[in-house]
Amino acid sequence: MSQFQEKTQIIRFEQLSSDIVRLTLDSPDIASRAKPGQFVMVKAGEGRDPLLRRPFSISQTSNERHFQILFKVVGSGTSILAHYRVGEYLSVLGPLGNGYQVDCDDDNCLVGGGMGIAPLLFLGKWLVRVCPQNPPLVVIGARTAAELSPLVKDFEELGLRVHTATDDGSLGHHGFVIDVLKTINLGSSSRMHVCGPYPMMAAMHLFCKERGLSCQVSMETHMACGMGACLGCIVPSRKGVYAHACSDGPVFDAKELVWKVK
Amino acid sequence: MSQFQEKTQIIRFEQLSSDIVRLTLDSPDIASRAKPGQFVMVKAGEGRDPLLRRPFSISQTSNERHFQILFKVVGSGTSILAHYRVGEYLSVLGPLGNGYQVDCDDDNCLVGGGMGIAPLLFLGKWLVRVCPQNPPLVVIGARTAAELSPLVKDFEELGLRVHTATDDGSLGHHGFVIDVLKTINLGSSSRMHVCGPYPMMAAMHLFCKERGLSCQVSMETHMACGMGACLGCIVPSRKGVYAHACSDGPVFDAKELVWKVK
Amino acid sequence: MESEISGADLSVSIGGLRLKNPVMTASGTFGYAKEFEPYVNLHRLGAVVVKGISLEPRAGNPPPRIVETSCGMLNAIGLENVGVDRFISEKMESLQAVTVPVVVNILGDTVNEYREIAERLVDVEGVAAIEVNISCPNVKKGGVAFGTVPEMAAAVTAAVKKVSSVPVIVKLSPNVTDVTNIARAVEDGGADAVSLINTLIGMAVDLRSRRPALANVIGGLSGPAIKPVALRMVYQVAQTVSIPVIGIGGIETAEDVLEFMLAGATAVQIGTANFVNPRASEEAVEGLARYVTEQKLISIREMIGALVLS
Amino acid sequence: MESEISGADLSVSIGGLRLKNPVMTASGTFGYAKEFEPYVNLHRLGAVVVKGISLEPRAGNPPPRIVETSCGMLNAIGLENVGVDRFISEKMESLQAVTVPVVVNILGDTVNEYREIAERLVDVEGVAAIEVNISCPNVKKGGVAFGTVPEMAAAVTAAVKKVSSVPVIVKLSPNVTDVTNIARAVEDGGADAVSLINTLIGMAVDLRSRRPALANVIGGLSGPAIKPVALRMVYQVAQTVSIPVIGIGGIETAEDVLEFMLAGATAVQIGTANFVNPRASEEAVEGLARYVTEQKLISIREMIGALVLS
Ligand SMILES: Cc1cc2nc3c(=O)[nH]c(=O)nc-3n(C[C@H](O)[C@H](O)[C@H](O)COP(=O)(O)OP(=O)(O)OC[C@H]3O[C@@H](n4cnc5c(N)ncnc54)[C@H](O)[C@@H]3O)c2cc1C
Ligand SMILES: Cc1cc2nc3c(=O)[nH]c(=O)nc-3n(C[C@H](O)[C@H](O)[C@H](O)COP(=O)(O)OP(=O)(O)OC[C@H]3O[C@@H](n4cnc5c(N)ncnc54)[C@H](O)[C@@H]3O)c2cc1C
Ligand SMILES: Cc1cc2nc3c(=O)[nH]c(=O)nc-3n(C[C@H](O)[C@H](O)[C@H](O)COP(=O)(O)O)c2cc1C
Ligand SMILES: Cc1cc2nc3c(=O)[nH]c(=O)nc-3n(C[C@H](O)[C@H](O)[C@H](O)COP(=O)(O)O)c2cc1C
Ligand code: FES
Ligand code: FES
Repeated sequence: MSQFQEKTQIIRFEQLSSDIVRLTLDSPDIASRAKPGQFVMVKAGEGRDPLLRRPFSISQTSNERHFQILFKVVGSGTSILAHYRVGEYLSVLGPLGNGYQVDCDDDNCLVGGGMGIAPLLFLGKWLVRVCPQNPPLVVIGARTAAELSPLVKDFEELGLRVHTATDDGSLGHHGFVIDVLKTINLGSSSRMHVCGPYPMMAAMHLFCKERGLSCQVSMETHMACGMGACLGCIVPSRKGVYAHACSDGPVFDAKELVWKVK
Repeated sequence: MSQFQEKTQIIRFEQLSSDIVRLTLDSPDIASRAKPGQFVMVKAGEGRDPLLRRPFSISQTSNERHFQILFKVVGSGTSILAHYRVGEYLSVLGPLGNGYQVDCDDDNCLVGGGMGIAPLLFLGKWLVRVCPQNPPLVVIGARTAAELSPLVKDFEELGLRVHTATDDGSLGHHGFVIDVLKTINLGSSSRMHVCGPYPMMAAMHLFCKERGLSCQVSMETHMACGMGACLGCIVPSRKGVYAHACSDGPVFDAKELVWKVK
Repeated sequence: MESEISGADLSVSIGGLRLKNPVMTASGTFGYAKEFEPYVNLHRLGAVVVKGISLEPRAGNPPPRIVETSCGMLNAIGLENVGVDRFISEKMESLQAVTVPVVVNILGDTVNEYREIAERLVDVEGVAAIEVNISCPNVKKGGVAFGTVPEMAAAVTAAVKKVSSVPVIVKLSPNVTDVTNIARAVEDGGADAVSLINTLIGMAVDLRSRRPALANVIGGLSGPAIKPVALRMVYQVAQTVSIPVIGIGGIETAEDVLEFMLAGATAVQIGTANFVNPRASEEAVEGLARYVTEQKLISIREMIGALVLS
Repeated sequence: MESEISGADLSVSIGGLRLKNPVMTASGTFGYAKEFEPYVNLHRLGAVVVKGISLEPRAGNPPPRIVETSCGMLNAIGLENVGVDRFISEKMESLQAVTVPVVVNILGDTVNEYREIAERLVDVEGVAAIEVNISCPNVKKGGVAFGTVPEMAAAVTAAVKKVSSVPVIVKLSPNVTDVTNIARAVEDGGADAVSLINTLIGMAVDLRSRRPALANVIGGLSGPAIKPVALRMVYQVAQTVSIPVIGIGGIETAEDVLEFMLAGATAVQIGTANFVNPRASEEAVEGLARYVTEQKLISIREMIGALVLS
């Protein structure tokens, strides 16, 4: 099997906004095998507090030897990660999970919210390379322009057109990405690749169900192991009672899951 | 009372040998009140592992606002401390403990082994200032020249003559500091200020007892609080069953303690 | 800051004892309070609990007495203390000067010893409550800890309660199969409140010397490591008894205090955290005041037992 | 490295089962072993213990099932498993391919269920031993855990032992007043070995939502935080029973393994550490081999119970 536990060197550190950081890690084993939608488990710090690894989507690879993670500082683990420096080493496990299913005949559409945009960058780059005839549609949103702009730039560098939405209206549509999608004429062979907060994914599921569109979502859960051993990372599923986000996912066909609507 | 809990900035970082580090911290409150033999409790890292503060002797002060600690990397706490950088902050509690008793009429003699030399530097500087007519005798030892040389230099800069011993003979006498002392003609008003490993201090106690010399020792014990609250830091004593190294000490008259001879 | 938060109602009641806020310091971790005066404005605390007092002075265990473990520490102080008489004559004066309620933690080898200590504390000025540490071995019952057998726990409680003129808090041991059984027994025995948890029994080994890390071989585990066990037991006991519950175990911050209150604690005690951050107790009080203000609570008491179950 | 350490005698015996070294993996933390194949050379481990198996499949508890605590984690997986029949038909094949002893961990709601599972495992190729998890509630006795009452623990042990053809290890719960009582009872019930500890019962609260952090409210605490409790119980049990003791709880490294062996463990299990470092078990084996070589021991067995008391 092709998973690795490695000490990877940090070769680039980017502070994208006050609380968003991107790390570029050197790992030929992981970078050369990763698929969009897969993730890595990262150990923050050497000590036992925090104890467990933290899951992060692989948000880009390059040269078959570098890959990136993009994260927001939300707690102790991410805050420690945000204090690493270039040249230091991080223990990483990966690539893990299944990844997005891609078909060049589909009209692929990337729909991301907040840090959920991370894996979609990788997917966008992949699609541009694998399906050059049929570049994906990109619709992404975040709280403010400060969070969103650096990511828009990355998609634009791939030559993709990007639709945006922000909670405060500071960039693009003032509101939700789903509002933007509703204004776009989507073909029946559209395939949505979604990653973002739960309410957004639940809404996307309904949106796609109504229109008969294919919808893939990447689920975030609490994970201890990331490799199918702890059984901690469940999501309610229609096949069996629960699916395991780390090994059956994190990407699921939205139809297979049981959605809790608030 | 004059003890402080402070975030002190690291203003100098010196790697004295492969595993010995000296930090200079900026703290007018602590530096201006500290006496030789007192110590500080330092928190290594922000997390809960390691949990407790670590005790370190104050090994010098300067300008009434800086003080130094000198330590060897022996475990998790000291290894974290050795990774701090200039400009970062350390949480420090101090000055704690009683300190050495000094009388300019005595023939003061500083006897140190290994990291036990740390507080003696401060004491040496203090004596040079307070008792300029009667500079102390300095006898210090360590495992090798690499460990000892930087400290010898510090004493010499104070204008003091330094007798040395190393376990491997790489500097000064090949053997123990006590062997060196035996070759020196000590007056009956000599007062020994000792800090070092337990066996060395036990030997010094016997040495002084036989000769009727005054002997002060600084005791190392496991400390949780450093301020008399946890009752963890006991040493067997002749007055009462136990004395508390942090609040009754760390400096004791060797005669008051019960010594365990191996 | 002070003015911004002064309006917050943080007061709570423990068996007739009114505290201006729920933050107490735990026995054995705050000395006789004066050790913390350089760091803490003692008047701002809810109450101070002093080191366990026995009938006769005790020297305690030989060194080493403490060792650090992952996110915790083991101690085997062995209940070193000056004994109740010297406590009253030597320590009470400086404690009286502190204008917060002083809770005296007591311990004994027999039921009679507990009663005797409580008797000597009657009418001693400045003693606001007694906390009975029942984690000690009953020498008349082969060294089984009082706190592990409901009948023994009830007997100690009743004996102390009978002679005391101040509220009696019974401090429960976590080293039991069912802590609610013991809690119920001490409630029936007349306790005005329960506090929990005392330390978990643990051990550490020093591989280099191949010896136990503590001279006493076993010791009490405290600190953040035990917080999940403490929260669980507080939650279980709060659902069992109708007297107030004081939560103890791994509490460091106002957030920790609020979690224990949600689980059912009326007040809390901060222990090991005092060693790491001597200002922990005062900072917790400040944090609670901010929380009450920010969340627009009428009183911190709204948090007690307010855990939302779905 | 390999050649330098190959000479070290690391083998130990657990109730007739010979292990090439004392390092096992703990139930519920190592999947069905194949999950760890990318990281670990499974053949180098002493034994692998699989996730607890019940008579019928169980879906387990709703999410969230895990939450991190200081130096530990709480889990409320709720014993999700495929049931003994599908375990045998679907999981045993890949396990048989692993040339280390496979220990099957079993659990039930009644004594009969335990016996029934053990019966179905008789003669299943590749099952080297059975580990009986007695931390489960006995539904016939009002939900009191089997592992908390000596008679019930003995009854489960005897029932499983009666039908089993392989060694029976009984896994003790730490949530008891006196673990030695239970250990003695299961020894009398016929256990070939005991393993301990299972998780401590704990709880966490999410202040933001004011809800329990786990959907199940309470869960099992594991990881470095519990190591001192585990070491203490292993020490106490090893002095009580004459069957081998398997130490579990917060073990990460060869040093940890050696500490448990000094306290009396013949073998150990590594649990939560597998999540943090999937190679933990293999690295522990390597570390033990280095230790035996460096300390010039004839065998690792010299360490068992070799704690020096002064
Ligand atoms: C498959 C997957 C991919 C992810 N990709 C990204 C990404 O690309 N960028 C990004 O910023 N975030 C990502 N996340 C979320 C990220 O894992 C959490 O933000 C991170 O674990 C928080 O750690 P912390 O220590 O800073 O926070 P903590 O202080 O531990 O807690 C803060 C919050 O993070 C959540 N959290 C804590 N531990 C975990 C865990 N082990 N698994 C999931 N959530 C946890 C908690 O629910 C809590 O609300 C991903 C999560 C998953 C499951
Ligand atoms: C009053 C006093 C002054 C000291 N001054 C100095 C000094 O100037 N320079 C110096 O290098 N060292 C000094 N020490 C020793 C220093 O405190 C320990 O080396 C340090 O705490 C080790 O921490 P660690 O986390 O790196 O080691 P750990 O991994 O915790 O353990 C390594 C060793 O350090 C010892 N140790 C651990 N915690 C403590 C503690 N709280 N108190 C005492 N010992 C402990 C243990 O016995 C262990 O053998 C002093 C100790 C005392 C009591
Ligand atoms: C060094 C030390 C000494 C203690 N002494 C006592 C004591 O004398 N009486 C008592 O009831 N509890 C004593 N305890 C237990 C604490 O009061 C508290 O119950 C326990 O430490 C758990 O809280 P914590 O995790 O906040 O420390 C002591 C704890 C420590 C760490
Ligand atoms: C996620 C998880 C699942 C577990 N499942 C089981 C189980 O099915 N059966 C069992 O006997 N123990 C189970 N345990 C307990 C472990 O086997 C072990 O006893 C405990 O975690 C303590 O060891 P540790 O601190 O090394 O993790 C589980 C533990 C964890 C963390
Ligand atoms: S994270 Fe452990 S099984 Fe998915
Ligand atoms: S270190 Fe706590 S009393 Fe001395």
